[in-house]
Amino acid sequence: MEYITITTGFLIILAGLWAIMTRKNIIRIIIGFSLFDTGIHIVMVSMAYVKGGVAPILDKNELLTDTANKIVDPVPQALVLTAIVIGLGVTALMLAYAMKLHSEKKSLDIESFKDLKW
Amino acid sequence: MDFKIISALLGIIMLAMSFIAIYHKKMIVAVIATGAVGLFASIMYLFLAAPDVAMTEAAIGSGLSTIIFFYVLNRIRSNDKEGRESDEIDEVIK
Amino acid sequence: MELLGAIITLMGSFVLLVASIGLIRMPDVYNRLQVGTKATTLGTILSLIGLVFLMPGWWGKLILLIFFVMMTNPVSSHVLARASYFIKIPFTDRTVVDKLKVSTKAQKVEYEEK
Amino acid sequence: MKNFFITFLILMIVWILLNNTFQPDILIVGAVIALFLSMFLCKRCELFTDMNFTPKGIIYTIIFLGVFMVDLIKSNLDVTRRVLNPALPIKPGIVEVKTKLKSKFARMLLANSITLTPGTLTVDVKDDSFFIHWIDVKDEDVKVASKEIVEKFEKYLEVIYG
Amino acid sequence: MKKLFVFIILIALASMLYPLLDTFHGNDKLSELSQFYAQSENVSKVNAQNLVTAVVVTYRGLDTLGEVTILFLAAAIIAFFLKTESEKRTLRKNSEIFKTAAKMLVPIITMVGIYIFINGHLTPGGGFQGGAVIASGVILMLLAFPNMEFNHKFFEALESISGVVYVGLAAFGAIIGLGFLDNAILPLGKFGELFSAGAIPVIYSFVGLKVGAELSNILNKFKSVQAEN
Amino acid sequence: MVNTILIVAVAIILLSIGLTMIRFVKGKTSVDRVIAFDVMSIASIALIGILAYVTQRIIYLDVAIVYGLLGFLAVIIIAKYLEKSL
Repeated sequence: MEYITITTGFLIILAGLWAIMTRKNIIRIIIGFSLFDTGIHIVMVSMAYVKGGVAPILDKNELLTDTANKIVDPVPQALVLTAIVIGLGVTALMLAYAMKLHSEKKSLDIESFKDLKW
Repeated sequence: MDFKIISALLGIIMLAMSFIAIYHKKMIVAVIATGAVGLFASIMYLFLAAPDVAMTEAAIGSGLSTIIFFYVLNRIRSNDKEGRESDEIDEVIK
Repeated sequence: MELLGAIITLMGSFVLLVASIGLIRMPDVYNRLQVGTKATTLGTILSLIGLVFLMPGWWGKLILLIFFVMMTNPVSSHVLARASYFIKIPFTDRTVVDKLKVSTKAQKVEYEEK
Repeated sequence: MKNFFITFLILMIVWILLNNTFQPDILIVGAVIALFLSMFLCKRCELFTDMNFTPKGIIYTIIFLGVFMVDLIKSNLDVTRRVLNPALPIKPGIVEVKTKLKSKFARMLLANSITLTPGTLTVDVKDDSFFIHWIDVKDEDVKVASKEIVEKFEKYLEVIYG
Repeated sequence: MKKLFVFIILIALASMLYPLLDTFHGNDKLSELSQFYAQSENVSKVNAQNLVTAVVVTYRGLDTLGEVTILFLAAAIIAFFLKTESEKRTLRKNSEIFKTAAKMLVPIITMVGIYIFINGHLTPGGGFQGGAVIASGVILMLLAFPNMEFNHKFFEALESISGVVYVGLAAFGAIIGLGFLDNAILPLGKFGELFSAGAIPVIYSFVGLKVGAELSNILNKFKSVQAEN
Repeated sequence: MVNTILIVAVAIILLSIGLTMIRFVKGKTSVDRVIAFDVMSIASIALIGILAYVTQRIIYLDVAIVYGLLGFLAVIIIAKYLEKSL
């Protein structure tokens, strides 16, 4: 099963990159970034999956003995947990910039912002 | 119970949703599709035995980020109102 | 007992299937909203009640979940129906009467002042 | 005071159902949080002012729930019948109905019940009239429609919420 | 032409990613680090049922501290960037049903959020999820009553106090000689009960309050810059 | 026996999510797509419940509670965006 999810994650990463590189609208680029984020999270969580493992929450007695052979890896899950929240912060920041850019030039097209282009 | 087929179907649905999110003409549909990708990603996390991550994705990926997107879209819509008041209804219905 | 719960869950999933078929077949937004709300609410409730029969120890959270679904689902569909009437989504041709259009009381749109 | 108490009670029930135990330490923590929340969020809310806490009210609440569940199942049979019929027998329209209820909470319950019962969906609410999208309009008259749609719930809600 | 170029880049990236997929054979056992965390003596040292929480709050507590800082910075930059313009707005009146439902649901949503972060060491969830749920309750209130004034002072004070208490609890462990962000500064309690795992529930509650206040601030900022429409 | 029935139930729920996707793609108006999104998110609650039974973990139900409480928030904000009163 982890192969399937990992493949899905990679394809979503590629879709997000494609959106970032070819779309012209800034909001669409941010959506692409959001998809990219989701794909990376899926890949990381699938890498943590152990065959036949259960969630690392020891609320049953039979999980307390020989824990290490029964659970999935908790460390990447913890990292993804913080990554999702940071992703929200970054998305909010980018959207605030997009709003400001639009009120400057009345346009969301990435081609119309050439001030720093060399 | 093996989750292979279910996760494959979920993956197909997610890819279709991300395709809609990238290529659909109307921005609001694209944002809804992004929210749906988060929704199904959260179910996929449950199959991968990660309930913590699933809960975070459900609350943040498909809840709060959609809300922020819509606030920004609303502000942008009210910003460039001039000259296109008449076709707004068509825009919604299309 | 367990078999009963499983069958109730199966019934719930059939109701959800009816919801999606109705979503495809119905001709306009309001009818789709009707089918969507009713069928999904009952489908989810039936599935969760079946789980109560399967796992009697979980009743607390399941009952709470049923309560939330019953509370939030009609409200969201009401808000959506009101919005789609306001932006004049067209009715299907088979509509026979529209009292909201002729009622002068409802025609006046009220605004909230800041 | 009554509002405060009922809010506290509802929050406590939610807490107990979430935790699924009756251990004293969990109950104490829940009571502290519920007290704090209901003090903070319910300073001047008037949701439950009209609620009757008499035995009659409680009995009627149970009857109301029963009637509601039966109607929910009936509505789904109705929906199934309509959806799976190849001819799609619908005759939709928006009708107006009147209600006598004054309490806001009761009106919300009434609107939710209408949304979940056979073939009806609340579209708008203005003062004492509800505008309802009916999937199979039987009569356009206000009185007949009120009798058909509203009355079966209203007579219970009227007792519970004065 | 340009799209072809992008396509070639993507093909190159995909061929770089492919070996990762190719050499991935699925895990049969945990990595060494996680095996160390899952040993029974280490589990009883932290005494938290939820191993993810144990990793987030104690073993990798510094990550969490940095993450809370990033979120704070994002909120501060957004608040600095989006100047509040107090324009007059006329909105369509909300439906009465929705207002009543919001009044009823907001306390329950807040209660669920508090449940999620207080039980972070027993059930899935914790500070971030609980904070997000509380922020959703606040945004529901703002949607239902657009004229309600959002109490900036309260949320900012809540955020600052929670942040200070969080860092203070972390430093207290270092002062009494156990280590920065050690959870043994409070009694560890019995495994699997609400009052267990030492300082983890306390720390996670403050993280939850802080995240909730910050996300509410961000959302309110986005709401308050909506111009007349 | 019970497990077989539940597998059938999961298959039917997935089928209904797939059929809802058709409405999402065909659309016609934005409101149709929002309704499809709503139906999908509520069908997922049932899916998570069955999954919690199959894996025998009560903790998964917490995720379903978060779904049930926050799923309608997205719908409401979209509705308010459409009627231009956000």
